[in-house]
Amino acid sequence: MYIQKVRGILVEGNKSFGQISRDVIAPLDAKTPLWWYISASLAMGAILFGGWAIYTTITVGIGAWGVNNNVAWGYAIINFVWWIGIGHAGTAFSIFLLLMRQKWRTSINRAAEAMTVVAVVCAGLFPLLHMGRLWNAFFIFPYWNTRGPLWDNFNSPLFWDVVAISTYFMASAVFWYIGMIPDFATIRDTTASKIKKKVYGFFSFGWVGSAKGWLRFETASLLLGGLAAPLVVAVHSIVSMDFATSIMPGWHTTIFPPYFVVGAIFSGFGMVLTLMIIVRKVYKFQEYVTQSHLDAIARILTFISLIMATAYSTELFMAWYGGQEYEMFTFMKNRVTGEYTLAFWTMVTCNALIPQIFWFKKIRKNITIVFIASIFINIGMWFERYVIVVTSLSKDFLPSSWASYSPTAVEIGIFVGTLGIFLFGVLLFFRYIPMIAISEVKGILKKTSK
Amino acid sequence: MKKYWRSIDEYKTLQKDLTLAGDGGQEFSIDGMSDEEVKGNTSRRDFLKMFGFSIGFATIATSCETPVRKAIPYLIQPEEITPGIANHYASTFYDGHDYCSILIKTREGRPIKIEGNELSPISKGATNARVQASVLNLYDNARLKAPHKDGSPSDWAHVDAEIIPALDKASADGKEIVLLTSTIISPSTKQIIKDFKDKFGNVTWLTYDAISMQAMRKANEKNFGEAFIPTYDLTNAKLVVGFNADFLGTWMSPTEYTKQYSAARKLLNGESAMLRHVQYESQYTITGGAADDRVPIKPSDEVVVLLNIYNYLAAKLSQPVYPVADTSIEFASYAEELLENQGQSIVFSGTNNLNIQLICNAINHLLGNYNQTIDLSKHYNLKQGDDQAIDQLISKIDAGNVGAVIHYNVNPAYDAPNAEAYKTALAKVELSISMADAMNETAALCKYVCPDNNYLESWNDAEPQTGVYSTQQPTIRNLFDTRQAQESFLRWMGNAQEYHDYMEAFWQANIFPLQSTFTGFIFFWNQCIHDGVFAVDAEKKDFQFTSGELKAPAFIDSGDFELVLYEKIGLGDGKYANNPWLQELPDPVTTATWDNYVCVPAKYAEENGLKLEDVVRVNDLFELPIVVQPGLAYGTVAIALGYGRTSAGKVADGLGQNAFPLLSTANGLKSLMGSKVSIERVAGKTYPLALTQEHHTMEGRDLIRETTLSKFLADPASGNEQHAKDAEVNANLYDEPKFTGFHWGMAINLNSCTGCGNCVISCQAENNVAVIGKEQVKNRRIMHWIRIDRYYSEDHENPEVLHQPLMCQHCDNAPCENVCPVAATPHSSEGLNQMAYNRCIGTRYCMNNCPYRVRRFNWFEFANNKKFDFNSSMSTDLGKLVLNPDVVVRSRGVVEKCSLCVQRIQEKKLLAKTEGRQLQDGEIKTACQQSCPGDAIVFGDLLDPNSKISEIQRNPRMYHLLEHVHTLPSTSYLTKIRNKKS
Amino acid sequence: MIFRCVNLRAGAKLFLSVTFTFLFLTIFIGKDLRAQEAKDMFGVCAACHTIGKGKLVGPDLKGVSARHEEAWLIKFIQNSQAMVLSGDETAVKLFNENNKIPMPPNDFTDEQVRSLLSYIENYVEEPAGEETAGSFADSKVAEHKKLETSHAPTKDRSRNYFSLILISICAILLSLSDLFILKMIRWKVVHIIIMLAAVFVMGGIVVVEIQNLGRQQYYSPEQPIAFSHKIHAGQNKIDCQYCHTTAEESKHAGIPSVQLCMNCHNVVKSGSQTGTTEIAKIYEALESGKPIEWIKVHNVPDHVYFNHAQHVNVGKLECQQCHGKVEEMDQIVQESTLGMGWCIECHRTTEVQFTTNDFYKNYTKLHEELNTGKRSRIVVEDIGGNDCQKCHY
Amino acid sequence: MAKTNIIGVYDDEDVLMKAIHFMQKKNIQIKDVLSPIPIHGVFEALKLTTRLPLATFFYGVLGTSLTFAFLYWASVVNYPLKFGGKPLNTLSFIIILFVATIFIGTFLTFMTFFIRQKLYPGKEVQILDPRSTDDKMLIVVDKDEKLSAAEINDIKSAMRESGASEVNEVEEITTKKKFVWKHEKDIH
Repeated sequence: MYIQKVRGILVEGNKSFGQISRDVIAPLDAKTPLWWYISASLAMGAILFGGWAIYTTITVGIGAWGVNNNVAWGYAIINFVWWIGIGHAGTAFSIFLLLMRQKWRTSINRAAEAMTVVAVVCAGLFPLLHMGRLWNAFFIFPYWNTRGPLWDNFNSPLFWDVVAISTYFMASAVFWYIGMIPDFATIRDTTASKIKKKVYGFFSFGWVGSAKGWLRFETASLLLGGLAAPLVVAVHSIVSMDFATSIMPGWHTTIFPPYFVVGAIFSGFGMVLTLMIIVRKVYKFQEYVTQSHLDAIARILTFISLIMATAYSTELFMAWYGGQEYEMFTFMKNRVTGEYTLAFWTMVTCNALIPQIFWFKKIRKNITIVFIASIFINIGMWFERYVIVVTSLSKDFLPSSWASYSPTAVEIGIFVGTLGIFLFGVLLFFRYIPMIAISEVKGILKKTSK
Repeated sequence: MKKYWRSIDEYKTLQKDLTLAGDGGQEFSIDGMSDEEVKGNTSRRDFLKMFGFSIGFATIATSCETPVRKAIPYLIQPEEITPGIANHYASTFYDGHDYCSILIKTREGRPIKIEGNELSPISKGATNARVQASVLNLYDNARLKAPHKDGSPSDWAHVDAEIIPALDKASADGKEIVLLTSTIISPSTKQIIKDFKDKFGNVTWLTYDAISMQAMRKANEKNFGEAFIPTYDLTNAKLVVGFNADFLGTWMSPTEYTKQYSAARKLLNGESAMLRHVQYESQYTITGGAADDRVPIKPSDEVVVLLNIYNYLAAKLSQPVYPVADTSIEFASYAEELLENQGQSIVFSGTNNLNIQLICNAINHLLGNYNQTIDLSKHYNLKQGDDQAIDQLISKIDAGNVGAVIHYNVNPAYDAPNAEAYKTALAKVELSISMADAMNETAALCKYVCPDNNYLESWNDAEPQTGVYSTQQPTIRNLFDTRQAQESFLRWMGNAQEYHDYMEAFWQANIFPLQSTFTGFIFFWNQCIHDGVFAVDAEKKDFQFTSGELKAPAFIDSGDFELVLYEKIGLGDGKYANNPWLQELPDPVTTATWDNYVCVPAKYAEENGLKLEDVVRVNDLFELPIVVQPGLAYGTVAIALGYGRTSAGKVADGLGQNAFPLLSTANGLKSLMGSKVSIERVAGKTYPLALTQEHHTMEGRDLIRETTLSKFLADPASGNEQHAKDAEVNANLYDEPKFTGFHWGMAINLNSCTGCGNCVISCQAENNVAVIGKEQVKNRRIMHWIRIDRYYSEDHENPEVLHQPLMCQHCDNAPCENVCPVAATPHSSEGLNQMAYNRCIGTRYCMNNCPYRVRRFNWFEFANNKKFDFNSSMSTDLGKLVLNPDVVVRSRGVVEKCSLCVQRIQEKKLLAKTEGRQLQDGEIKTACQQSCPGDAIVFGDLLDPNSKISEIQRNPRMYHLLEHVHTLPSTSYLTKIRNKKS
Repeated sequence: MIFRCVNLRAGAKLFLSVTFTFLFLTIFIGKDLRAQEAKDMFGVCAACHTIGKGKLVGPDLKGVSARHEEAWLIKFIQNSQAMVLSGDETAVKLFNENNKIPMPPNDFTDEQVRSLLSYIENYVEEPAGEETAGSFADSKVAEHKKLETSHAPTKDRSRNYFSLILISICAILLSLSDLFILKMIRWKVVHIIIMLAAVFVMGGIVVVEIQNLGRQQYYSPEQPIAFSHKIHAGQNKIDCQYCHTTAEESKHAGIPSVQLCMNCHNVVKSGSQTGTTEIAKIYEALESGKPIEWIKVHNVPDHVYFNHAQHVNVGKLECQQCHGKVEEMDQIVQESTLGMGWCIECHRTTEVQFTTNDFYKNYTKLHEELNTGKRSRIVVEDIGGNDCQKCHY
Repeated sequence: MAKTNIIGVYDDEDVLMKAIHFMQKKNIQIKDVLSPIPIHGVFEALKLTTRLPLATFFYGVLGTSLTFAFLYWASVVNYPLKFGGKPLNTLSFIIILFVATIFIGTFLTFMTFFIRQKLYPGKEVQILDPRSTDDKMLIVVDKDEKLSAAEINDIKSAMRESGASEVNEVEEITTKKKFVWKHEKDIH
């Protein structure tokens, strides 16, 4: 078997198998800390605000938003793409690194996958709420009906979206869950609490860790990983096709699929970095999420940021090289200069420039700076979607229909609400699910610990 | 519903046979609407919506399946009504301001749409926006529902019982009875007034126009000895020079002129010449936009330029010249052109100023245009108002010898420059009566309000031009307890005759003898009512021109702004301010809706750092926001009339400011031009304006392709070179779509489009388009299916204006169709881009992917929504009667757009099928096409090689908008050609 | 083993109690149903009789069981005219007292008449407050609601899922109880299969119901006049378009005006089924000037444009194709679903009058294909009959 | 009579591997190996194989063909609608085919995994040694009734020899009523 050379130490402190189990399960057994309650109520508050916004949207209509006849998509789609992008981290982590047999993924992939599932839920909310007639949303599924039957338009990128995102959600949730089964079994067998034994026993599906079971488990993981790898690429490519297959200047470009996929992984890794820094601090997981892990992510971010910078400049170059006045206008007079300058340059700074500081090892070692940079990446990626969605729509072909867009409290409310859902989801995850894949860490223990 | 509605009113003759019909004819349930919807209760649509939320419960509660709908047949069905089939009745629109011969489309007896009457020698099938929108006035809740006394409802018996003795008393006391009316062009009404005078003796009849053209009459009185307004014939002219006359928009008879003007400028059939038009004007109007050359002038410059032109011509033609100041404004080249076109040119001015009108007359005389392009023996009967009528009336009242004032179709308390004085005076009159059909500022002050019928409920006649008679017939029984003004006069005179009988008798006596085709009166009468018009040749009269002294008084520059007051295409003089369709019609030049504002010249705004929506104080009178208007002459500001109504109804009240007090009243003439105003920025204050377009130039894109006449003659495809280039490079991955049977297409001749906005209203009426209100217009969510894009050319000081009507282009490679996930907008087998509202889930992807931005989203529930109660055609029981039953009212959350009037296509196809024949070219007319006064829109079958539309497709001027996107639109445009000399 | 026995006994108890509960429920509902039936039957009577509200066409029925013997009543209600003709004294007296308006015979069984009589006997007037209180508008609304319920669409008998749902719920409950408490069946697969099947059945019902929601198949409201198409169109063979005059020219087939009814009913003053009572309503409408408010049976939603002329005149369809055998219906029933699938299916199979109507000459390509034999026929779909905007605009 | 297993408890995966080889050399039939982590050597040593990849391939093929059949039937045969000038049978299908294949492949693969491995929510199993999911590895050998005491002893000693920290006998409970395990300490 091909064995990856190990760069740094991935599990510190000379752990035994039992120690790992206890370390990881400890937060689940501990009393719920106060900060958890505070954060959870914060998240609940955000969800309530979002709930109000959703209620308003459904009762009043999309008119409660800031979108108009010309900029018909706004915050909802920006946030949708953003969340989907963040969601990509988990799958990218697990699957690409699994397929590439990168050992260092093991202590991070569980959290990343959890993030994926919650982020996809948040993302999925937006296209739904964004519909003018939410109550007819089921039209989008090609189900047998009494209208002829009347099917859907299989040419529509939105239909592809529905197929892709539901597949993605299903696949990543399953992948996540299968990975958790041995860990649930561990909890079941080690916990003293009867309730926990029952509950985790229920969710462990009767796993005992027999040889045949592990063989099938490994094979299934690899197969699902193999299937999901193209899916990760496909999902964000399809999301990008919402734009790329349309004819709006600034959207109508073939660079979008790779650009979006890379961007998604970029934002996802950024979010993983943000979360993991918090987690290792709060749960004292420094021995599992080591400096080497953060270093590896930071290096990858630097590399992806270069790809992003290339994509940005390619777009500009193609606008000029393509010789189309509409494209040129969108890029030069509406993004680089013009009404949306600020958003454009925020995007460039956060995504292309700031990650370049990771070239320096010293900075990579400084967790605070890495943390701040990761937050900038999240912001920058949000602005990237803002720039793409709004600028192209606001000034398109006919100057007569040019209009600007600014969000209303309702739109912002829904965004805040999804942030709340994300936070709440992650908190639940912290509380009830082993944050680190116990069996996988054990698996790499021999080869990587001191 | 029963409250308002009974049955169609019929021809009197039929009525006598079917006495039962009048009483017993019950309404047919408005089809397309369930009872509940009509009543405004939970509609079926709401039901479905609720059902969506509770699918699970719904199945359990199946007992609430579908509300019971009733079908109520006529008790006795009127012979001419077939439920489900529209009837058209010829009639007349005249409101004291505009005249138009029309056809009224009724469904199950309720008027739902106005079309032009093609038989009319004046309007020739054209209408304007106010005429189109007038059908909604019928169903306006602000209309008076009963006679009022002292502001509270009464009934006719009481009101009559008090008015008649009061009139008698005034007459007996030797006091004057003053009849203050708008210009009356109805011969029979004039007869009634004559009878009224005879009956009461001391009756003074004053005619009053809010916007006057008396100077023209006075000038002609001086020059020809008779006060009249001649008729102009643009079709015979080669050059028109207009001075502040918005003759394509609001001046005198715009429908007629637009028809003539565009006919003379079509350039479709290989003509080598076209009418040339030079416009000197202060405010930017659509007439200036259509002109080949437009020269911005201050109002004070007008007389100077005119006299200079006169002097130039007179010098060339060895006639006496008059002293005048020099001017830097270009005139010599145009004067030279006028010389070249003697007898084939027209010079006119819209300014109500005697000097100016005299100079115009003199120029036309010099050029020999009289009896060539200007018909002296055929007169316009519109605008007979006396500008001093109100002053006279006030002084009479103050003198104490006025016993009664009767207002008919006038509202001086709102639109007189000295309205305040009039209000005070009116309070002194013992008997004040208003015949307003809806409460207005004057009626609110009158002791009695005796509401007139809506014109769609009334009999009437009109003689808009010498020898052109026009009839008006009711198409619906009175909705409210109102009485036609003529009938009120008859009653007060003690005459029990119905006005219909009176009018018929009048026609028998006076008009029947004018013709010889019919021998029996009843046949003649029926024919007239059927056609709506009857014309006899005007008697040729020989007028001698007596020249007078021409002078251009020196202008005293006080440093203030010169003010231009103007009428908006939609609102006119403000009579219909309560009509939401008109309020939401964007001004063709500024694209503003729902407000008036101060237009300031671009240069001035630049100098003073003013920008859109900054509030300025005008003359310490009121505050208004500004609109920076390129092309407005420097030193001039412009304000629209018709706003600032205070008691017109829910829609109009409180919108904008009333600018009538700013009318200039020099020399006994009320003029829109020439007042002086000072404007002062109110620091820091802004006021939001709802513009439908915020970017004003084409950014160098070839959206509207234009060329000049000379280039066009050299190469018909000039300006349209890109069309061939694009055709060369455009490629298709798939085969081009093929159609069998029909392939509907539309073409718009940009040379004929003046941007008047008539199509917008027509479409709105035909397709039940919602009104969304100022706030939402400002949010750029307007619902109009057809919009008129307006672009300024690059010149900041005097840009050219270009208009482009834009509706769904029905692309064969439609980008919008591909992206709808639920298949709500596929392509039809007849080339239509279909929109199935009931399938739409509102992802708005199609809107994003439409390069033309013509798709509209229902951001809110616009029907039955209290927040949109100004959307009266959908939110009030009464207003709903105007809805077209063949077109569904769209609910919240669905996308809608132009359907190329598919209901009309289907209707005519069905007609052809039932008659077992092929469809004729031109048989189907879309609403916009039918109403277009410029005949700019052509619709037809692209598969038929002989159709008009196919012919246009082969025209080298034809291009598609955004051709390089290769959407293959079925709608095409024809290049704009300006007849430029240079 | 003992443990198992105890369990079995407890299980049997539970099983029995569950079964009894359902049985009891069924009986209770059944009883209620019978009362409902009687109430429905009285609906027929209510045209002429009241209970305690005075005489209408016929006498007030309050206390009728006290006035006459039950056997006599049964006979009279089943066929009063036979009794009058046979010279029954009471019957003749009653007949004469009530202006000699015959009471139509009723096809009731003895049992039904008895339950009807007990309904009349036990009839309690609805609280009066409901009608008197509130303004005019309220009473209007109430009236409307009453109308709605009394004319609520009757459903297809095949869509009577009550028992099916009951069985499904039972199955689920039983298998659940067995799964967790009784454990009589060893193989849990059986439980799962039973539960899945039950859920599937109920899901199917829900889907069918949802699809039919807003549709009114088998809708047959009682009309203000008991007009019988069977008599008019079936027995008297009056052409449909004699009354529905505009079917050939307009989108509406047209509901005849009272005037049109009078063409015949000037002469025909008494009918075979209802005598003069129903026909009298026409005269009443004419005199009062209030048109008859028929209940519309065949409704399509607002967003559907349907044109009779297109189908009757151009398409040459028989009325019965959509409306069913109207000539055999006493009370009109909506036979078709009037759903979109139903329309589409017909458009896919119905041939167009392609060669006989000159209008279709425009379809040159199709004519060519027809002539060359590439196509054997042209159906509506071929000329775009299934385009959205043929019906939705 | 319930079945009994002989269980050797090991602490380290390397020791475990050696033990397996050791016991296989002694011709002791290893019934199963339970471990908290997957140990690839075990699969090879026990000659375990799985046909899951084959199944997945089959599911993929099925997914592609079924999806295409549906798309073609729905948009060409059943209710043809024209969109944006594209032919009824368009290239757009590829994207749906791609994703739908993954969907069906993934879904059926993990369903197969669960079914083949007999995993389902709330499944109750007998746990031979609760530490086997934590830090111990078990070698399970069937204590066949036919086996003589000596043979059993051989097995046990082989386990001990190969480095087992404990050797236990666990009775298998046939009823699936409760998870009960019996602990029978070996006399050491």
